[in-house]
Amino acid sequence: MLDVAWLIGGKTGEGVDSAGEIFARAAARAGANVHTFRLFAPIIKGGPTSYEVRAADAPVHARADGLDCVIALDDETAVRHGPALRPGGLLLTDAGRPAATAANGAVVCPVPFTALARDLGGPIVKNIVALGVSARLLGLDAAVMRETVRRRFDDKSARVQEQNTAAVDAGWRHAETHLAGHARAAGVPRTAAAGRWLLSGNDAIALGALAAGCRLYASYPITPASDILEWMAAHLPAVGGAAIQTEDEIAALGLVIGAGYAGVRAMTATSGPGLSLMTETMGLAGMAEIPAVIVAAQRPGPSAGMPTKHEQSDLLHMVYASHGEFPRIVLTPGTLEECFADTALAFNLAERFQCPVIVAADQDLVLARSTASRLPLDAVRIDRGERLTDAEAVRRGDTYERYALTASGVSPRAVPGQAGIRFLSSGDAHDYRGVIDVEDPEVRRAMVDKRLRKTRDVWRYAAGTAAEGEGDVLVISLGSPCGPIREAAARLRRNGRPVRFLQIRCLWPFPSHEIGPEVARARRVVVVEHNATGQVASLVRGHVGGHEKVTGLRRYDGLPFRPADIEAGVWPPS
Amino acid sequence: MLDVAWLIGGKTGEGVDSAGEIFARAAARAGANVHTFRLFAPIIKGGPTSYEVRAADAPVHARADGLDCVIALDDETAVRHGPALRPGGLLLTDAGRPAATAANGAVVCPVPFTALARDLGGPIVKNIVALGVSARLLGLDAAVMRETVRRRFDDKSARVQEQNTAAVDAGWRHAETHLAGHARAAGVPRTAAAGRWLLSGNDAIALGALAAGCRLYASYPITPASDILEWMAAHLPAVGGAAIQTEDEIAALGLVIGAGYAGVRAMTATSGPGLSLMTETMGLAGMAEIPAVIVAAQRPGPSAGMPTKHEQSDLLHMVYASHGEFPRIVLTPGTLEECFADTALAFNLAERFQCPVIVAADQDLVLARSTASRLPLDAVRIDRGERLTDAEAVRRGDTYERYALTASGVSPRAVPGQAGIRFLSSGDAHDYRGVIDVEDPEVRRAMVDKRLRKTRDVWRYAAGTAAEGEGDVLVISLGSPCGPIREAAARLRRNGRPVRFLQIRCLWPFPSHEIGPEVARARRVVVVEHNATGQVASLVRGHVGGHEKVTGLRRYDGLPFRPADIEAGVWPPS
Amino acid sequence: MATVLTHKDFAAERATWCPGCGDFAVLRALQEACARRGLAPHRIVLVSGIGCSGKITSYMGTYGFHTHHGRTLPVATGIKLANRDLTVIAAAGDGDAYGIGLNHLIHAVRRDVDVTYVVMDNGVYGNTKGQTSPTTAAGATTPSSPLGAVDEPVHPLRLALAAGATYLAQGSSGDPAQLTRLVEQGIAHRGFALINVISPCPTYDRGRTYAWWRERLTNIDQNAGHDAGDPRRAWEIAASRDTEVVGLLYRAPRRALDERLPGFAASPLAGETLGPDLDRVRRILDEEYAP
Amino acid sequence: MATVLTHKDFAAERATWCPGCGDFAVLRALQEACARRGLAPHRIVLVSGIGCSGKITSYMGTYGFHTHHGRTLPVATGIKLANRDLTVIAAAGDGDAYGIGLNHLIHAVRRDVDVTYVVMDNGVYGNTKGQTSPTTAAGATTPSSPLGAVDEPVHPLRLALAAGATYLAQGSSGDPAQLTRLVEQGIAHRGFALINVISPCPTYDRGRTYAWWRERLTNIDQNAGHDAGDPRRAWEIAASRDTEVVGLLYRAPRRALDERLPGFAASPLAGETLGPDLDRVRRILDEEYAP
Ligand SMILES: Cc1ncc(C[n+]2csc(CCOP(=O)(O)OP(=O)(O)O)c2C)c(N)n1
Ligand SMILES: Cc1ncc(C[n+]2csc(CCOP(=O)(O)OP(=O)(O)O)c2C)c(N)n1
Ligand code: SF4
Ligand code: SF4
Ligand SMILES: [Mg+2]
Ligand SMILES: [Mg+2]
Repeated sequence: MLDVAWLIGGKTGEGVDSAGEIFARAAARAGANVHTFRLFAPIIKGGPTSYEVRAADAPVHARADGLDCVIALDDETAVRHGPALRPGGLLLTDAGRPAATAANGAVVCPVPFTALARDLGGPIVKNIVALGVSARLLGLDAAVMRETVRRRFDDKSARVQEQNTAAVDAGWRHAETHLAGHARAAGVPRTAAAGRWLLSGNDAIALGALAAGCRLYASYPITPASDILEWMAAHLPAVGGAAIQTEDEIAALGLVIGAGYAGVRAMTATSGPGLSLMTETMGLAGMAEIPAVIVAAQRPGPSAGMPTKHEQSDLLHMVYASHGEFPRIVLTPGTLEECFADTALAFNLAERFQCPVIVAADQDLVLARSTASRLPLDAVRIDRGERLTDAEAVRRGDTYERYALTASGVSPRAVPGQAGIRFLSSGDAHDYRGVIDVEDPEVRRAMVDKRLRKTRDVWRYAAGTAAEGEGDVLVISLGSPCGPIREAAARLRRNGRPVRFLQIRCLWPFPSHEIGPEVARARRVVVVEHNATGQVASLVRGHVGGHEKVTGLRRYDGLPFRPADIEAGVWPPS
Repeated sequence: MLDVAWLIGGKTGEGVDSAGEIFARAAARAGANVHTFRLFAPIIKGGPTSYEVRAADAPVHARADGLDCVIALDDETAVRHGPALRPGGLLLTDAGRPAATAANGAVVCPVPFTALARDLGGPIVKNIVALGVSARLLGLDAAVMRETVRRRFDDKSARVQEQNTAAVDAGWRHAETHLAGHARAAGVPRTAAAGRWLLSGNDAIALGALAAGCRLYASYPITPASDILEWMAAHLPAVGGAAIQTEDEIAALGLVIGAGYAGVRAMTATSGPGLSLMTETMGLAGMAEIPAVIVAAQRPGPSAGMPTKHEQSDLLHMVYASHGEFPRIVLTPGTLEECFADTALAFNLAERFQCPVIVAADQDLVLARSTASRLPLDAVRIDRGERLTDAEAVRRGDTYERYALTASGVSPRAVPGQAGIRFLSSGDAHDYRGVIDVEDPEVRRAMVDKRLRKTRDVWRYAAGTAAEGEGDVLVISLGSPCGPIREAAARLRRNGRPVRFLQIRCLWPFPSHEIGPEVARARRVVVVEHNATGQVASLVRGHVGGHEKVTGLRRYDGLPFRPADIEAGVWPPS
Repeated sequence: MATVLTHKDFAAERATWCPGCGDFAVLRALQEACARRGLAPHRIVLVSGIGCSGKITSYMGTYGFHTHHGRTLPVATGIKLANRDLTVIAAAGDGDAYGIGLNHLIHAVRRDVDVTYVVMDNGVYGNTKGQTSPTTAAGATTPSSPLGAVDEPVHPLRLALAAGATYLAQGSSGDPAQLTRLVEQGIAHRGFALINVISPCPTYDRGRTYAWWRERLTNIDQNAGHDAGDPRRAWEIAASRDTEVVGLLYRAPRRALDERLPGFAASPLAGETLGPDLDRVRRILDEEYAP
Repeated sequence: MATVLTHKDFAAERATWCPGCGDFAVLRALQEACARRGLAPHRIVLVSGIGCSGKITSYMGTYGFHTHHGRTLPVATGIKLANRDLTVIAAAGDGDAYGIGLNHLIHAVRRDVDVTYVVMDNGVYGNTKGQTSPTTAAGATTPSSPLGAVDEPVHPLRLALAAGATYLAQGSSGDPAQLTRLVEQGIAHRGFALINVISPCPTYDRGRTYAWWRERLTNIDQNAGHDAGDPRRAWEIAASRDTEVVGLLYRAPRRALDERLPGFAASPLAGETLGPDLDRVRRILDEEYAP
């Protein structure tokens, strides 16, 4: 069984990211399942950076617990990541630098990356030389690596392409002659990679929006959500739409609401600081009952926090922020496929329930690139909710009530441009027709109830949770931790420690009807989340109780859980 | 025992407010305890408006359950408020208008308000005529009323003053000759009003800030908090300070944070929409550990909602809004005196714990004017928390760590201008010295823990709750409902229905240590709050459990509870 | 609407502004202008903010969106991009437009989005009972400046010129006929049109009455010499300390945002029936994501 | 600090900007200017926003407040009012200052608060990896405008003039000596001083290099004819499409906010030892509240 973890590290500007990406692509093309993890500093150039690639024949959705091969383009990388090497793992340092020492049985091999690169016309290709070496040592087909490198430089001159493929070969030959003894037996299987993609959560989110008919996108740059803006700016024009970079996040959500009011599917994406800025505007969508889709890719807070790191500490903000009370939906995808599906679903829910829908993601989920079978763009079902047809509009005329009291709370929606009717949408309290300054207490109460009633029905359209495995220890989580949790749970089960895993797919409305019975049946409940205060745990307690048995496993140091963290945390070795 | 409820209503512009205020002042001067309630539309002129004054010899902190006398300057008032009259109550309509009919045993008396006013030179004084009539019918000393009216027009010409006092006499005489039969026996006691004030919650909040040494105030106008801006603009210059009206609420809180960073006590006040806009900026105070006091006077939401009405639906926003996790304190005054004391306390807590402190008020609490003994401005204790003296600063020099890890989490604070040291405060994650871009996971975890640790100690400085009465039915509430609850509880006890009332004085950190045992002991728990989703109840459940017995009594139609609502809701007549 | 439209075709609820409020004239001018342009009410969206001014959407017989305070323009921009066939008008107060919402104005002008922006400038925060606004005169006393406003007012015309306005006018509630013309031209302008309207608040600003303004306003529309195409002259007029003008100050041709966006659909996006028709992008995707 | 100060007295951490980043020169100019003004480091507060530019507070050896994105000016205003004796300098990026934070700039100019505002204008969102900024040239391609930026850039100098700036200059990282002078004068100016600094980002804007700018910038400080006291001339220069200038564009004397506030304490509020000394107000209170 193949499952190798490879890391290349150096300074930003040394080609670490491109090498990592090429390695991931090559492994994927060779048929491996891939999961990547980047560690980068909020410093544009010269900051420490590393790119970790895990390749396995079984699907992988988490960082590995240890590394098998570390390419250290600088000393800091050796110091920082060497200790993570598994026994027998390889630490490849740039020959000539002070020799590094390897911890727990790893092997240090100095390799003349820079020297070899120089011979090829420039130290700049040392990262590619490293790829050649890595391919040989990890049993990755040379041709695949060479081809992947060539494609990477498709748009460059033939000289550049040759220089780089030559670098691959040089590295390969060096490994062949000097390091063959360290080569891994198990190579990457050569199964067909056809129909499979390598992409990030941000890519999947953007694709979900496109497939769902999103035609307007408005946002303000912010890590880690900027990719989505850049994706939309590149691709929406192809379908006649547009991406607008606004002056701030308030304007971005304002645009989305304007478009939603006028009947067009629109979206914005941001991270904590932008999400906080949108707080007041989100309430307008709530009160005026306008569909709006907001992608929130979390990072460590508060304030600017740690822009390039990972956390899940904006969850209660998503659930409770903004003054007053209105329905909202918070979806919590935990995989690439769910990023795609939930984003598409968000548009259906936003229009059906005429409210803001937040797709709650996190840094690791949106930035990690993994292999997945081609996302089913055509399979996306579009449901635009209850709308007033043009014919009905003409028939109803002045009798049309935009905010009619209905059993479901949802009032059939019309959009400007429809003849025969007119109405006012307002952030002020209003009556069934949209008339404001109605002081009647009865009307106020009825309208509050109407709005809050709407999302009761959400479970007919969205999953609340997904459970797997049997056991009286219940692990509850959401978002990117689901990957490492599944891996850890599988191991625990293999070791005779049965755990049941309940993934929350929709955090709000809170799926008490599904979580309640699960908590009741469990002996011990461990809520796994990337924050310090136990935000998900507090929702579990508040809605279904179980105070005595609900415990938490929390990580809030900026890094995602590894499977081993979960294994040890969920079932501490007694 | 005296306890009368009087109401005057008409259109904005007809002098309803000034008449109401004069009546309240007169009653207070005569020695009565007074509580007022205004009902006004978000329409500047011509909208319906009414001013309710309850006068009693015992202290009163709520609207009365019914009215004893209604002055209807227009028909709508008769229709709207007539039904609230108690048996034997008086509905005084302007003679000549279509006769109103009175419900449940009230008496309708047409009085020529306008005609009498005309004789005195203008219909504009009809509201004053009504005061004369009212004084006679409710047994309010004529001289006191005349004097109160005269003082009201102190700054006007002698003619105007005479015209108005004459209007009082005309009204009085009319009542004397035509309505003596309806006059109330029990008059207002003539106890000395010395040392007593008549003021609003907004006044008390402003006074609390002034007494606590607030010298800078920054805000953006918004109902119902604008009074505080206007008060500060009028009075801060007298103590060398300033009130700045900013371009928006983001800037207002930014100014407050800048001032706090530089060592000056500063405050902002707003309502829901402004509070939502401040969400991101509040996180800066949390991360950079800057004291900031925010008064949040709630009104019905979401969005613009009902600017002139009452609600308590921003509580969970105050507790959870803003991305990331940082300590904050939410104080919840329920009386005039508490508005004063808690605002003053907020400055101490903000400086001691170096975090944002929200004083959570509500429309009824800040706008209702009541009698109280003169607020103890001199009694306010000022505690500026742990600060680095100038001498220490020079001694510590470069060894000073602005964000030093301490057992309490609180790091002694310095301010710019102190010689010998320098430091950076930042919204970015930082280490003990304030250095940013520190990627070490250990430092991140330590700093998160340090910040969150700070407010554990809050109970040494602030009360969590206040309990009164014994009984196995526990009523939990906060803010303005405390007035009607106390009155209802007293009645229930008199009727052999023992209830215990637990007032939450600090909503966050949540006083689980005090509420837990109370809930555990209770047979039934009724959480009384002005919102639809039971925000306080959800915090109770989440923190101390009791899901099976925690119920809620909620009003969210824009109007404050009356004691009878509570009585019936807490202990439904079986 | 075979028949000719009149302002009555754009009537809705009775306005609750105070007697004498300048906003009545603004409402009437909007209604007249829309009628003269022959725009069917259902093809128009009026977006307003929060304030006395913001209530105008309740009184205008078109589609209306009464947004939150200061955010009319982002919402109006979203509406226009969603449906290019709609006429989108935004109306705001001076606090709305030049206080809390000023940043959106500068950027909307830059974007030159095809929205007509009518600002009801009464120099006070009327709806919150008369506090200082960004256009309150320095020294004026208001409830929030009892000792006199300490700041110089903002100058909407100067700011709009500096931001690159392509249609810039100032009108007055005191001259409904001219105001109607200015709004009509603004709607006709393909791009962003700012019309600042001096709209007195008799309730909270006793000083600057219609009469007071009449004496101070110079009508440049009647000045044959004025060339609305000359930016330098426009600035001189706007910058002048001693003359306050009404009329069309400046107009320049430029392509509106929806015309400049690359590949933007010619027909309204709102008209599309959605369905996964992605052939236009699938090729790109396979290239991007196939390892 | 008996000895004469040098820029070294204002040194702190080593800057982590990319090699060739224009911000190095801005930092050095701030340090030099403070040294020349003989300001003790502990009497200075530098307030920055979020961005590559925002990191300047880490490298400047004074008190520093690294605030959130776009909000440098409200915070700086609070600091200045809290302690009139401090020298308050704010530093921001073009996105910070002219994108998300532009409204605060216009109103800070109006208020004329005594803060020196240094904007590091590199025409990109550097810290988020090169997206379009408010000062990116129309048509330029960036990660967020792969098909070319569709909007005209904002013109900081024009906007500041329109807002009533009392000190307005543009400098360039390519001319550290002049930049230092402009900052020094800005600090000396009692009121709000805006200094827009053309500070190239070699990493994300390969087009507008130092050399590119050198060819295009006209230095008005060397133009003996230029009168920085003439507002009309200042506008002509700022409005001109074909010349981009560096130097002191405009300066006008006015009383700063802290000098205009009625009854404002002459000594720093931060110096007061608080205690309930309310005799100055108690009389008023009894009058107001005694029924
Ligand atoms: C975020 C926010 N802050 C404050 C308010 C309160 N508010 C309502 S209207 C208004 C200003 C009104 O002034 P203006 O925009 O000039 O409109 P006018 O009433 O004068 O027509 C304010 C501050 C609000 N609704 N939202
Ligand atoms: C509210 C908010 N939105 C977005 C961001 C992400 N962000 C960080 S820096 C930056 C802009 C940087 O551009 P600029 O201000 O020009 O500074 P530069 O990096 O170019 O010096 C942005 C958008 C943020 N920190 N906060
Ligand atoms: S308060 Fe002023 S602006 Fe508001 S409606 Fe009355 S007159 Fe008009
Ligand atoms: S990215 Fe540009 S602005 Fe940022 S540090 Fe590098 S060169 Fe300077
Ligand atoms: Mg106004
Ligand atoms: Mg920049």
